[in-house]
Amino acid sequence: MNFSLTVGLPHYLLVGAMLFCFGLYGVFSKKNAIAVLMSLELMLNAVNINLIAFNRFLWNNPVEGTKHLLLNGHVSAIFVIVVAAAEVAVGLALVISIYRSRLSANVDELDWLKW
Amino acid sequence: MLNNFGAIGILLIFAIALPVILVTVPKLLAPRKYSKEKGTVYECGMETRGETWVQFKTNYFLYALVFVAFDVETVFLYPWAVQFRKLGTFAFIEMFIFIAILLVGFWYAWKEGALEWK
Amino acid sequence: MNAQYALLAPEITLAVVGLVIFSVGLLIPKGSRQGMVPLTVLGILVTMAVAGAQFFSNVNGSFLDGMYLADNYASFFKLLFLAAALLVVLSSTEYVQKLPAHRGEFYGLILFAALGMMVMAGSGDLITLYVGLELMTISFYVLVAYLSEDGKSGEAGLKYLILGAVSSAVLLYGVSFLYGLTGSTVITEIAAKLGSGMSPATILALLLVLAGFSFKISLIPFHMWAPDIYEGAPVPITAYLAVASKAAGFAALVRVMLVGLKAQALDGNVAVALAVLIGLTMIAGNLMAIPQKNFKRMMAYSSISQAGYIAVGLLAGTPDGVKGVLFYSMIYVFANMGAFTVATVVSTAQGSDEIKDFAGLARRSPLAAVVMTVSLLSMAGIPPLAGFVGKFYLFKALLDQGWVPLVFIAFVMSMVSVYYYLLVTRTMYMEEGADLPKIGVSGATKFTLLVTMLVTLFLGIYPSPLAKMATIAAASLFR
Amino acid sequence: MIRMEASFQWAWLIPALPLLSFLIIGFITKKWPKLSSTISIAAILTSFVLAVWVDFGVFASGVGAELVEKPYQHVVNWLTFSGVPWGLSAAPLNIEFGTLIDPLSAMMLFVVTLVASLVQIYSVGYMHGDKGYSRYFAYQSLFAMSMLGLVLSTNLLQLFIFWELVGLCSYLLIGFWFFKPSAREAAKKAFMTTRVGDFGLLLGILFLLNKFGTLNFVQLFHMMTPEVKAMVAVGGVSYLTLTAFLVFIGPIGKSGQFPLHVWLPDAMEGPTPVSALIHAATMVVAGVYLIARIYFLFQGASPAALEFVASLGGFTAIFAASIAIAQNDIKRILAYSTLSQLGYMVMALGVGSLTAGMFHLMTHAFFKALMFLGAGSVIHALHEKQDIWEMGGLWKKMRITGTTFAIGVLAIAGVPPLAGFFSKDEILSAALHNGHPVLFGIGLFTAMLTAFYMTRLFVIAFMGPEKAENHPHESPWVMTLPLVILAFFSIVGGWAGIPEHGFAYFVRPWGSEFEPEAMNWLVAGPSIIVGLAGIILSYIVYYGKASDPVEAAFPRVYKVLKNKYYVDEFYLWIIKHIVDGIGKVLYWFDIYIVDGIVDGLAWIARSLGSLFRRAQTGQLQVYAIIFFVALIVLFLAVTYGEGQLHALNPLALGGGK
Repeated sequence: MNFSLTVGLPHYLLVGAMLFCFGLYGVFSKKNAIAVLMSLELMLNAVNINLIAFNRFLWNNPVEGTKHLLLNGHVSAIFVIVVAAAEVAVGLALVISIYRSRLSANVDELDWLKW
Repeated sequence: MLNNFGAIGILLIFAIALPVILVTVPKLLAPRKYSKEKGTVYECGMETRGETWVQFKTNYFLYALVFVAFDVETVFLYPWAVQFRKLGTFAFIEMFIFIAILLVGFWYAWKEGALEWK
Repeated sequence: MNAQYALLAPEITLAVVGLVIFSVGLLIPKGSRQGMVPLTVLGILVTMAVAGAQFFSNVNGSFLDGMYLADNYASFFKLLFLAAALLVVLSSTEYVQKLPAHRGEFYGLILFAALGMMVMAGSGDLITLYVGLELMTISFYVLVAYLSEDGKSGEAGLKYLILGAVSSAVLLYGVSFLYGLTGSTVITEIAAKLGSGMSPATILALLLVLAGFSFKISLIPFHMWAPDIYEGAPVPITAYLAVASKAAGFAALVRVMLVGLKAQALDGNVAVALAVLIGLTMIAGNLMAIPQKNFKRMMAYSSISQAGYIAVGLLAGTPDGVKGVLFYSMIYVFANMGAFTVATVVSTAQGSDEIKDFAGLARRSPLAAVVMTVSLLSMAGIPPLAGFVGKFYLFKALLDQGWVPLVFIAFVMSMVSVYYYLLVTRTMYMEEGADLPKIGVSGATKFTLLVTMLVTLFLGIYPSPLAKMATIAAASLFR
Repeated sequence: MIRMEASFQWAWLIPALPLLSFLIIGFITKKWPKLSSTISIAAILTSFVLAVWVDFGVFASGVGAELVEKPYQHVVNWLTFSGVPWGLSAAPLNIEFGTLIDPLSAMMLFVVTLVASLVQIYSVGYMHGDKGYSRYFAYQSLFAMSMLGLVLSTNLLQLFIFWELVGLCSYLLIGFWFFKPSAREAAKKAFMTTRVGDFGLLLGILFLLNKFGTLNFVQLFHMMTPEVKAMVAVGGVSYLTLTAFLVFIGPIGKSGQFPLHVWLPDAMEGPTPVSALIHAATMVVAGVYLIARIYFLFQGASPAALEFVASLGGFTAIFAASIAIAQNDIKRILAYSTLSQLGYMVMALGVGSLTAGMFHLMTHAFFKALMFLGAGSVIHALHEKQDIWEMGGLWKKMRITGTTFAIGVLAIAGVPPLAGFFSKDEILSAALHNGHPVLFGIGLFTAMLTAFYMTRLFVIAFMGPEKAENHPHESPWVMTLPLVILAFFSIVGGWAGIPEHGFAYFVRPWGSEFEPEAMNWLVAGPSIIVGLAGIILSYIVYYGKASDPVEAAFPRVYKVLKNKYYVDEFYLWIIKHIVDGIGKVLYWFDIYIVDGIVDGLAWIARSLGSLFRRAQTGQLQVYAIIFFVALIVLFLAVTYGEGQLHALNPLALGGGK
């Protein structure tokens, strides 16, 4: 048997989708707020994988008149990374402040506000 | 296409099977004897008292936060540096503005005491 | 190249003002950070002047191959955000005195949130849009959690952060598919590439993007965050969230849907699905507002239902509909800010914002009571207040497109909304507030109250100026 | 062309002056009650003079008949919609604000300004010393402005705006004594119930707008071509019929037609002059006025529309009248009587006589305002007692109030030559002539009931045995003067219908021919007979509780009736056990069933809200799951719901291009 393992766009998309779903699962089920934030990172990185895979496999054209390649997807991914980092930084700060007042960082205990 | 998925499938099977085997085989083979000694947390050193979870000082987090934020911002410097020659002076000025904004942020963090160890 | 930077003048001005406010906050020693309000107000006014100049001189340009647009549509929304920010700052002068520290940051963050909204309104590119969106929401995360002593505020902040991040991840996931389908993130290019094609992948991308924005504008069932966060946040921030953040969501959503995905979004099943969401929002939003005891929570549900009314203009998808969206969003700023300024006044005096705290307000501060009544009745759409005209524009646009049953629902639910707005009015006018003292309001607050009320009344009686502006702005979107 | 009467272009001042007075009182003179009331009364009196001037232009100078064909309009643009013309209209949609003058609005101007002036003068005495004296007059001015604006409206949207404003004023004035919980509840109920009607009206307005592209009454009238009349909306129902029904929901709410009448009796919690002005003479007839304004719409609709209007009016008339019999609260009796009379007016419009309906509107405004103010005078004298059985013997102590009240009773009972006789006669003959014998019968019977309960009220309250604990005294002149003036109009008001070129000549549907009608004695005869029968019957029955003062007042009648005592016994039995019983049953039905349904709707809304709210658990992970599940459901519905979604969803009925 001959397994030629050529990895194509679908595989990357699949990985992206799986990462997204893992992240989603983490957000749904993790008790610790930090773990929830980590799961969020997974979701955002799934997006990055998608963007870069699309760029690499589908829209890898050169810029007109040059030999440079269009890197829209890559640049987008960089923006996503940066913004996500900023978001998580604020998230961690909030977790700390909540931990200080409640001595717990469990998201299921955040139910003072309801109905 | 099928072949490719076949390969992934085999990989997947192995990936799932291996940990399962590694966990179950010792369980079946190994003899089990429980004793009080074995139930303690550490096999050497002092016994812990109070909470097992150790709290870090929040300053660690603050450092980490400041670091993450600034570290990630520098990612923008790479594409700029690679294309620096082509972009010309205007991009140079723009990058200075960008760094100036970052510096204001840094100054802010400093002034607010994020870098002090209390 | 340099000349194009003039198009960014409002954004640049605001960014500089924001940074200056931050820096000034640092230079003044802690504890004596006064004088921030005049500075902030001045900065906003200058930015407003710049944005206004762009609007009235009909600046319609694009920047970096359509990645950033400065058209009348964007300028209209910029004016809206700045007006909202201005009213928030003015109305919160007394409230802020109660905050422990960090007053400089409070104003700085308000400005940066406004900057994010302006970027959202102006962006012609989905990634730029995302950056603007995050600039706005990250500022809001901090603002919502600003009352560090109050556990509810922190909880609201973290909830908002996690849910907001999930929604932006969903939005981005959709954006990544749009990029995959078209090879571009520029809205006009996406429209050109997609044509009128409709594949499952397009639908998926469209719905992901729609869901992401629906979260921001709190369409049911993507609204779950709103009541909790509104209740937990400081009152002025709740107002800012309800008014400006929502308007920004609409600014971006309308552009993406009507420019980028028009062929897909308003066709067949998607349009019906959107209509169902809007109908659900109007029905459930209004019904859930009825049993609320907390004013901010009631206003949260009220603002959910208001989002339903505004989204009607999006569903219509015509210039008339967009005009309705613009017009209504603007008058909603004034109506809602009026109501929330009164709530801020009461909250400062009472230290709580249950509806029963409003008892006897008519005696304790007649001006506040009148402003609250006018604002609530305007939101309920009682003529001759501005809300009626706005609803009239919106529903007419929808009726134009033949969505008769939805118009019907909108009407019935408008009537229902009168019920819970009236409960507040009744509490203010017809219940004795035991022997609570009179409430004094400061000059800035009084100014805010008067401005919101007069604008609501004026635009109800003579809506032409704003209607004309909205028409111009709507036309620029469809050019 | 019409000669421009100089007065017409100043008509906008008529509502503007009360508005000015409202603003002045609200912002400046609030602290000085006397000054406030003076300003308010001065403003409304000036409006009254202006209205008379306008009326002079309309009725006395010969242009009146031309105005029926070509009403005078004076407009400014308000909302401008750019772009393509709308519906059938040839021009882009513009909505204007302005004044429309034709005999119909001129008549209303006179009635509203007159009654409002008198009520405000009366209020100086009635509200004397009240804590909210200035506030009261501010509201009164605001109301006068809104009502006059409504009357002068040139288009439906303008009318709707003032329609809402009068509703708001009514809310404020019902809840004027907000320290009474019942007043608060009544105010809210009134506002909410009428809103149900308003929603139908607004929907009707949008329907009209959608098809015709204009809301101007005159333009709409000219668009009523046969083709338009033949347009079909849904399931064979013509578009106009559907619209007419929707619009009619507005008057059902505002003019207290069954089943949205429940707010009016409760509205009596407000000060009595308010009841007289708003809940008897002016605001509640706004619905009737609206129907008259867009009468062409009902004429263009299928006959079923007018049939429905007439039947509902007739039903309300007899329904409310039978309830009135069993009431003991003086204001409630008058409230139910108002409902009944409103039903009468609506019925008149429904049977095809705009003239009769508006005529009755006018006369009713005079005598019902008179009776309400009279009741107010009595309540004032007895220190807030409202139960008629606790009154009695007032006739002697309150001569002016008593006499004027008696005139009111005779007028509403239809005794010639008082006002009510002429207008009621006109309605009844219209019903008979236009082929509604059943409604004619109902009308006749209602007329008897009306005479009956009104006499009952009068006999018990004014002629019953004197109560020792009461020390009634005649009210001051500011309160009796309006009574006398209204009594005068209650007598002569009906004579407007007599001359050849009288009421019917001016107030008739646009574009219709004037057909002079002689007095129809075939109708008038029975009408007088039932009226008198009702009075006499009631007198016999309730006179039993009277002592000598009554005998002294009416010795001859008393003697005649005494001789037929067995008849009295028999009637007494019938009345006690049947009529009164029916009245009580209907009242029960009204309070518990009709009211219950209205309250039940509110309850359903409330509990649905509470139910939905349970989803809000406060758990952010639950929120995230709901968010995502909703997204998946949406996706599945959109992708796999091809075809089905459209079929499933009624929203797509007319929809989505």
